[in-house]
Parts: sequence; C-alpha cells; structure tokens
Amino acid sequence: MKELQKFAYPVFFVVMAVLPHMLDDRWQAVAITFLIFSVVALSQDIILGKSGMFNMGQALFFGMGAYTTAILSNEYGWSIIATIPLAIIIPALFGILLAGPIVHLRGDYLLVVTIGFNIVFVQVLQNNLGGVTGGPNGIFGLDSLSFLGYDLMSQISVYYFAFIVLLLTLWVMHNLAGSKPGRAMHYLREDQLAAESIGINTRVYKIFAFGLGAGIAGLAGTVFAVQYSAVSPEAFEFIQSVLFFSIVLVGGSSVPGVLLGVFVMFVLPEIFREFATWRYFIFGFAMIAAMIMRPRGIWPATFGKIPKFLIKENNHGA
Amino acid sequence: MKKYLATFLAVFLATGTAFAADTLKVGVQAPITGSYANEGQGIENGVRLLAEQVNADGGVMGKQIEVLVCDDQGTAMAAAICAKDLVNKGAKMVIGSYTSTCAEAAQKTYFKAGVLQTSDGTADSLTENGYWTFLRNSFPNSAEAEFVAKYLVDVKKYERIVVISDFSTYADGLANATEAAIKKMGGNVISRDKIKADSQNFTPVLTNIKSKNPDAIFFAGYYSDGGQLRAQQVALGIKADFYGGDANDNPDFVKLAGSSATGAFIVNVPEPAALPTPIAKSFIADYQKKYGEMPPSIWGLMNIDGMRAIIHAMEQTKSFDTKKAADYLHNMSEPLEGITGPIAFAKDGNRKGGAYVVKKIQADGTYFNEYVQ
Amino acid sequence: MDTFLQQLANGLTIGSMFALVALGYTMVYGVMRLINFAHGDMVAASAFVGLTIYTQVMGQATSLVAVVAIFLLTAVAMAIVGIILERVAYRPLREAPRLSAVVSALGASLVIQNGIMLIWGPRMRIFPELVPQVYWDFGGVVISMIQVIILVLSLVLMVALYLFVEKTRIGAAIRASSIDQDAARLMGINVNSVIALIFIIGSSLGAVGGLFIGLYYRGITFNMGWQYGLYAFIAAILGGIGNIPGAMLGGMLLGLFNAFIAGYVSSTWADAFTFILLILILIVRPTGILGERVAEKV
Amino acid sequence: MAHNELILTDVTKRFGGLTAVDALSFKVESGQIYGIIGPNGAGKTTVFNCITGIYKSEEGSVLWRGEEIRGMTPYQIVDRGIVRTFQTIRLFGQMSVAENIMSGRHIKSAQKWWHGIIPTPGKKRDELENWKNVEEQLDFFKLSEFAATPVGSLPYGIQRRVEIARAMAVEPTLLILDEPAAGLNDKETLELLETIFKIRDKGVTVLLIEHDMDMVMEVTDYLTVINFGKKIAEGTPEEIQKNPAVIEAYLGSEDDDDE
Repeated sequence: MKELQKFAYPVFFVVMAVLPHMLDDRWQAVAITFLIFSVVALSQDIILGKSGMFNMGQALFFGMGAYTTAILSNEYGWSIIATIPLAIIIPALFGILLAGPIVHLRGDYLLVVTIGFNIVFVQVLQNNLGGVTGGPNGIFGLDSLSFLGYDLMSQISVYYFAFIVLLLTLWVMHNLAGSKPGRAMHYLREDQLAAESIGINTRVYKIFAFGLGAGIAGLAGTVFAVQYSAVSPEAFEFIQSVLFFSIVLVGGSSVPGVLLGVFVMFVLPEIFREFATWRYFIFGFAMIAAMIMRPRGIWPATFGKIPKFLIKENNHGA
Repeated sequence: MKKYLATFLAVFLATGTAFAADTLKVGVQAPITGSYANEGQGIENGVRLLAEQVNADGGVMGKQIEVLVCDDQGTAMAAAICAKDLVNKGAKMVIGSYTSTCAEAAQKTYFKAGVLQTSDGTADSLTENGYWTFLRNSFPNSAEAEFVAKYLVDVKKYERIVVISDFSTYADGLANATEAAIKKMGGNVISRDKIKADSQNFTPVLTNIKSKNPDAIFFAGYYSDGGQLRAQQVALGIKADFYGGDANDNPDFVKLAGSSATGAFIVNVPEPAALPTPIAKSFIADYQKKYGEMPPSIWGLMNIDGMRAIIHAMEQTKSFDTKKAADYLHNMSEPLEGITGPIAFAKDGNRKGGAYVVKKIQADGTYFNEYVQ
Repeated sequence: MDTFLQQLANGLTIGSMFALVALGYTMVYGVMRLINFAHGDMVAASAFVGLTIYTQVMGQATSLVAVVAIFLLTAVAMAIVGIILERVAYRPLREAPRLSAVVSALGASLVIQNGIMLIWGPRMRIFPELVPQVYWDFGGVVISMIQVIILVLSLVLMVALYLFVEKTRIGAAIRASSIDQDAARLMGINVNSVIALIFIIGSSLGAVGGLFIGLYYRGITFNMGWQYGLYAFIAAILGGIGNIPGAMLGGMLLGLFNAFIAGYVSSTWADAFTFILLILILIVRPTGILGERVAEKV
Repeated sequence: MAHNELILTDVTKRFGGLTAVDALSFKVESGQIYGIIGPNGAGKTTVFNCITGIYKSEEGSVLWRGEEIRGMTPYQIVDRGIVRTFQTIRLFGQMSVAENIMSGRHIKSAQKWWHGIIPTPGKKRDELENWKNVEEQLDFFKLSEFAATPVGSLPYGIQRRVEIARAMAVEPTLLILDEPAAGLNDKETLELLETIFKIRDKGVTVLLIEHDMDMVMEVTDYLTVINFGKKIAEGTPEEIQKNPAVIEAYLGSEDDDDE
C-alpha cells in the first residue's frame, strides 16, 4: 500500500497538471469545481476528521472567504490577488471566535450549534447586512484574476489557480501531520481525557483546528468567487455543509479518501447526467451502504507515520 | 468512457486549428435543463430558427450567424459561468436568460466585454446598473408597479395598503417599485413586509398586519406562497382585499387557498391568446413546422424580438460595433415591428409599452376580468 | 393585547406540531444516541402518503370517519417504513463509530426525500380541505377549527405517550434502555424490540405531524422535511434531547418564540434569532432545559 | 525550589450525597515509592483524579512543591511534572506505539502553533530530538519491536507498558500509577516491579494505587490505607501488615474484592 501511494501521488499530480489541456470547456469547469470542493473538503477534514469535532457548518467559512473577496473587489476595487490574505484571515478569525465558546460542547451539540451558525450566516447574507452582500442574489460580475498585469480570464488559468491552491492545502496538511499541533489534534480526537492527562491543552488545539480549517476554506472561497465571477447565498447553505461533512466521513479521513468523496459527489453526477433526478436517491443508498460496509470510510486514515529509524528489523507489522 | 475520451481528443485537436470561417456569433444563455427547461429550450429553438432564416437570406451583412448555446440551469452560479464562457468564445450578442436572476448574474460580464444582452427578465434592477449592453425585451416590473399603484390608489381609493414580498430579485423588486409608486401617488403604505418563500407559516406577519387594520394587501411573490398567504389571511379574519402580482397567476393559487381564494384579485399582462401581426403568424407557423409544437410561451418570442432588434440595428448602422448598435436602439425614432408587438427601447434599455389586467377569482375558481388597462 | 394573544395561539399551534415531530427525534436519541436525520423526511413522506390514501384508498371521501381512517392508515404505513429504516440503515451500525450512523442517517434522509420526489414529482402537491374552514372570533382573537384540532390532538397524544412511558412495563423497558442498553439487556429486556417500538411510536407521531402540516398549510413539497425536521430537532435539543417532556416543552417554546420574534422583532430575521437563542442556551446549559447533566465517567 | 513534595490536607470530594473522599491528608516525599491501598470503592481513584485535576475537590488543599494545584486543569498539572496512568488503560488505540509515546513529548516540544502550517529548520530539529527521546523510551520499556504497531491490537500487558512509557516520556517528577498490575500475569508483574524500581532510580517519585497486596508490600516505601474515603492507617509495609484496622477492612470486604 505504502509503495503504491509513493507512486500514486506523483502520477496524480502530473495527470492533474496536464488535465485541462485535454478537456473541453464544460469538463474544465467540472475539474475546477472538483479542485475547489476538494480544498473545502480537506479543510473540513482538519476539523472533523483529524480533530474529531462534529462540524456541520463548513460552508460558512467557505462562503465567508468568497464574500470577502467579492466585497473587497466589488465595493472597494481591490484586485482579486490582493483580497487573498483577508479572505484567509477573516474566516480564520471567525473560526476562532465562534469556536471559542462552543468547543467544549459534546459531539451532537456541537453539530447543532455549527448548523445554527451556518443558517445565521446565510440569513445575514440574504438580509444584506451592511448593504454590501447583495442580498438574496449575491454579487455578480467580479473582476477576473489578474497577476503582474496579465488578465487571467480563461478557464485554464482559473484551473491552475485552483490547482495551486489545492497543492498548497496538501502541503499544509502534510506539514500538519508531522507536527506537534497536528498530533495533538489526533490525540484529542482519540481520547480527550487521555490527551489532557498527558499535558495537552485540548481547548487550544480544538480552536486552532477551527481557525486553520476556516482559513483554508476561506481561500477556497476566493477561488470559487474567481471561477464563477459571482457569489450568492444559496451556494453556502447548510445543505452544502452536510455534503462536505458526508464526503469526509464516507471517504475516510485521508487525502485519497476525501478526494474520492469529492469525485463521487461532484464529478460522477456530471458524467451520468442522464440519472440527474436519481442522483441523490442513489447517493443516499451509497452513503448507507458505505457506512455499513466500511464504518471508518472507504479509504480510512492511516496512522503510523513515524520516522524510519524507529522501525526495527523484527517489527510486528506496520 | 471511450465516448468522452473521443470528445476530449476531438476538442483538443479542434482548438489547435483556428476557425477559418468568419461568422457572427450569437450566444444563447438559457435554462436548457432544470425547472424552467421548457422555456429555455423554447428560447434556443427560436434563436436557431431565426438564425436559419437570416442565414438563408444571406446572413447579416454577408456574415453567417453561428449559434452558441450555454445552459444556465436557471441558477445564478451556472449563469455566471455561462457569461464568461460565451464571452471567451467571442459572442457579439447573447439572447437570454429566461429568469431575472440569471440575466442579472451574467450582465456585468457582458457589459465589461461589450457584448449585447437581451433578456425577458422583468426585474427592475436589471436596468438600474446603467449597462448600455443590456436590452430588456419584456416590460419591466416598474410598469406593473405603476399600474398596481394607480389602480389601488386612484381607482379603488384604498387608504391603508400593505405590500408583501419574498426575498427573490423579482418579488422584492416588484414590491419595492409598487411601494414607491403608491407613495409617489400620495397613497398610504402602512406596512412593507417580507416573508421567506416556502416557509408556510405566515401567521406571525399577518397577525401584525391585522393589528394595523389594512384595507388592501398586495403580494408580489409567487403563487405557492400567495395561496397560503391568502388562506391564512382569511383564517385570521383580516378583511382587506388581496391582490397578487403576476406570479400568482397559476391554477395552484386557487387550490392552495381553497375556499378562501374567492374574492382575491390577480394582476397580470393579458394572455397572448393570438398574436395578431403577420410577422408573428409566419414565425409561429415556421416554428411549428420545424419543431412540431407551439412555442412554450410569449417569453421566448420576446427574446426573439430582442435578437431581431439587435440584428436590425447592426444592419442600420452598417457595423458590427455593439456600442453603435446599442446607441441606435436607445434612440430609435420608429419602433420596429415585432412578433410580440412594436419594439422600441428607452435610454435605460427598457422596452417601451405594456398593458395589464386585474382578474377577480370567483367562487367556482375561475377568473373574471375586473379591470383592463 | 389582541395581537399578543393571537400570536400566542398561532405559536402554540405550530409549536405543538414541532413537539409531535420532536418526540420522534428525542425518543430515538434517548435510546440509540443517534440523531435520526431521516425523521423530518419521514414527516414529509407521511403528508404525501396521506394524500395518496385520500385519493386512492378513500376515494376522496371527506367524512369524519374517512379522515380518522386516513390518520390511522398513514400512521401504520409510516410505522412500517420506520421499522424498515431502522433495520436497513441503523441496526447494522449499532456497534460502529457514532459518526458512521450519522452519515447513514443523512443518507437515509436523501433516499426518502428523493424517493418522494421520484414518486410524487418535484412540484408542490395540494392537500384537500378536509377540515371545514370554520373560525371563532374571541374579541379580536380568531381561532380556527383546524387549530383547535391540532392543539387538542397533539396534547392528547403527548400525554398518552408520557403516561405510557412512565406508567407501563413496556415504558419502563424503554426508560431502562435509554439509561444503559447493556444493563437493560442483562435485565432481560429485548433492546431490539424496544428500538423497533421507538421507531413505530416516533414514526406514527411524525405521521400525525405530517398530516397536520398538510391539513393546516395545504401545500406540501418533497423537500419540506428538512425545514420541519430541523426545527423539531432544535425543539428536542432545547428541551433536553432524550427527554420526552423536554421535547414537548421545547416544541411549544420554539413555536412561541418563532411567532413572537417574527411578529414583534422581524420576520426576516426569525431564523437567525431562533438559532442564536439556541446557541446561547446550549452554551449556558449544554444539555437543554430539562436535560440532565451527565458527568463523564473516568 | 521547594522540595518535590506532594502534600494533601483534608481533601474532600463529594458526588451528590456520597462523600467519596473524606478529609484525607497524606504526604509524599521526594524519591519515595508511595502506595495507596484500600478495598474496592474506597475512593482511591477519586483521590488520584483530585490530584491530577480531573476532579476538583470541594475542600482541602493539594500542595505540590509548595504550590496549590487544586482547581488546576489536568494539562497545567502535567506541566508541573505530575503525570498519571489510568486503571482502565487510556491509550490512543488506533495509533502506533511510537505515536502514543510521542504524545508524552507534547509539553517538552518547543514547536509553536504555526509550525503546524509552515515547517522551519528549528521544527525539523525539534521533531528529531523528540522522536529520539521516544526511541529511548522504546528501548527502556523493551517496546522497540512494536514501534509501528497500532497499540489497540497489542496484548494487555504490553499496553500497560506503553502507558507507563508514554507517561515517562513527559519526564515527570512525580509519576502516578493507577493499579499498574491489574490484569497482568505473574511474570509481567515481576517485570513491572523491576521497571518501577528503575524509574525510581532515575529520580522520579512514584505514587501508586494497587490491589495486589504482595506487590504493594514489596515495592512501596510507605503506605496509606483508605476505606470509605477515610484514612484508616499509614506507615511502612511492615507496620501496615500488622495493623488490625487494615486487616479488618480487607477481610470484611473479601467478597467484593475481585472484579
């Protein structure tokens, strides 16, 4: 398995890098959607999969990033690139502020509260708070991405923008996995009391997970705003959060699992358009079946990323 | 999978060889799939038919029309994608979309690219941005609002009017325009409320309205909420007359309101029973011959009129410059004869004209024309 | 004052519908520690099943007997669906991680919701006027016959359920299973039967709730379950999930709260205020109004 | 710096009407192996929970190196050098033995929150240092061969060892063991004894609860016996063995002694 993975990643990256040149417009758009939603699903994985917090409001942070970009660009004339730092920081700050008072809640209660945040957020957008969100329609006709004076309006450039963001996300997740905060999340997910008893301030790491997950989702929001040149409340309804929640759990909290989940949820339906009306009906059954057959997800997270020098000759299986 | 691979390759190769033929590209942005699929397909069919006819006559100043279709599925996000797509492909004009929301989602992109857009969307906000590229081929909500205001204030002499809408572009816009028009005429709007579409329970809002003792309620939203709103109004014992905007003109309104429907009023444009002009007759006949069915509604035909007007303007200005065509259309001295009546545009891109009727629902559920403009 | 009383009456009507649906959530949660996300869609499905029974089985009869028969047949039909749901989607996951069951519940919700759409179509269907539109005016406060029926019938059902759970042997088995399934099993209680029973009761009460929605609002759509489900679920949490009187209290409070916010503050912000209230309550009192505080055993 | 002394004074913990720990006082001195024994339900684990911050006692004081630690959170107490194990082993079951031990390095690691996002050379060095320490623990507790094995799949005796190794990775001053011999066979118990002595020889004070009387008598320097939350005796193992109150407490509860 490990050997396969070593081989699979470079192949995946190369395929993704040349992919847009082999696709027509429609499939390019599908591929971009795949990249964006993969980033959001991975950010959800940090909170739900890695840290074990039942967050069903990830679309909030995704939308907050998208709206930050849209509002700064539309109202204040910022270039899209210049909005990126704030599109990460604002959702991250909100993630931290919102998580602060609620991370002590037990699983299901946390789930309800995050649903609540998502619904309040969408209502704020619809009611056009502050007169900048564009109300129920949202904000349309955003500027296209421009970089060093080049106007990057074509789909291919948006694709590579999304691809870079995905690579960046994977890189951050890789760094996280081999770090003190990353491990602390795993520990608190597995057994919060044991984690506390070994000296981990679980509250801090829970909030950290929310902040990081929210920031990455916010960045994905910027790409979303660029792709559609538009943002609108319906794209960030809590039902979207339900999708991200399901993707992480059905896929399993691993990078291949999450990407697989996004593929199944967003790309397959485009391939089988004839079954459009049956789509969710079939998905529902697939979700039940997947959980019964693989309760930890189709491609569950693998632990055991430890330095090689610890693995001795007479090892008992890895 | 083979099928798709083949398509990929074909497209890959095709993009390598630039199109040699110089054509006039006309985009269609319409809901080909989704809830409004029949309307969207009607628009596409109409555009293809007109393009065929123009091409048979030698095209537009020698250029053949090439039709590019993009499905906006009736959703704003897909519409935004379509706009970018059609601009990237070099469309000079875009016909559509069917809904105001989709037209609005796309219009800024067309404006920036200088691509003319003509849509039957009725939301006033469509022409409020000052985009010279946008041409409305239907009549705006403000026309309906003016009519409703005049009717409620001048004809029926109501003194305590309530205006309700949901959050959608169309309904909110119509309600705001109506409120403004009533106030301008010196009428008294005692309350302007919003309901959430599909939320079913409207009694909290209605109870508040009841305490203000209104004599007329104008609801600008859709029939699915309007029917329930009317039923709950009667259930709460609010005696005011109920007026529904054009989106309430649906048989389900009566079914939903049940016995409470009796006595409610609905405002709409007259039914396009028979379009009288020869040009309309011949186009509809051709349409039937080609597709074996009637156009789904008058809206598709309004879009065709918009396309005809733009082609007409290009021929008159002897130029494919969209800015020149738009200037021409904004300053037409004589209206062009259209399928859906004479077409002329105001400076802001609105189509001039428009007429409405007020229909009263009777005990057997049928309409009675109470007032015709 | 009229307005206040009118809002009160309306709030109680809608609150009792929330409460009926909330009982389904709370009972399942009490025993299985599972949020049955499919419950809202079961409620929506019952409205459609009831409509079909009215047109196909009862031949559009509108007599009192026919209406009672519609309620009974729908309740039975939904109880059967509930048992199937539990068998297929939840029982195989009894020992699995908690989240797997949550995802399975979300999947079941999609299946039921889209099943309704595939069977009855995506458009709004309209319920017949089975209850005559009769109104009584109490000095400015108007109350309709259907409101009275909903309120009275809901209260009767809730009291009956409460007595059943508190006073009977089977009720004791339910309570025992919700405290500790393993211990209950050791005491000779067939936990599988208890869970099946929970789904029968929850689904039938949900069916009554769904028919009320159809009778009261008349328009039913395939995706309305999410909205009612969410509100009822919040009601259950508000009262303390797992707690039967809590669900009733939570439902009523939520109905009132919603009516008063929409009436006195702003209807456009009603959802937001409702959720902010819920969040505040959960932060201050995480186990709801009547829920017990549970200390984790070390 | 004050002595590494743990002093409990009149610690009382109630659950509703039940007083689980009743005005308990005792003192653990630096370098000792200190035992707390008592029949089942005597309140031993509750005492540990009060010391390690899982519970907060209603009354009394818990002084550690002269500092009041009553009311601190578990991680704050770990920060001050007190680490515990659990009677019902609480390991991170899906994770490998090495990762479990690495969790003990958490407070010793110098990494900041942003090292979870952006790597720096300093972080790399820190990671390596801590994994080296994990290697030492693996060697010390003879766990090297299981380094990469998910801990949940290992036998009970080895899991016990992993839990102690994890605690030792924190480099504690005071190690608290909650029934470390529970569920171990004779051979494993002997090994455990050796390990405990070796830990003490490293300069770590050990406080333990134990059921196995033979083991307690052999390993501890000093003992406190509690029953129904109250102290009934204290002294060296020899003194305790002769104490009539202790004998009665144990004989009287013979029936429910086994779990």
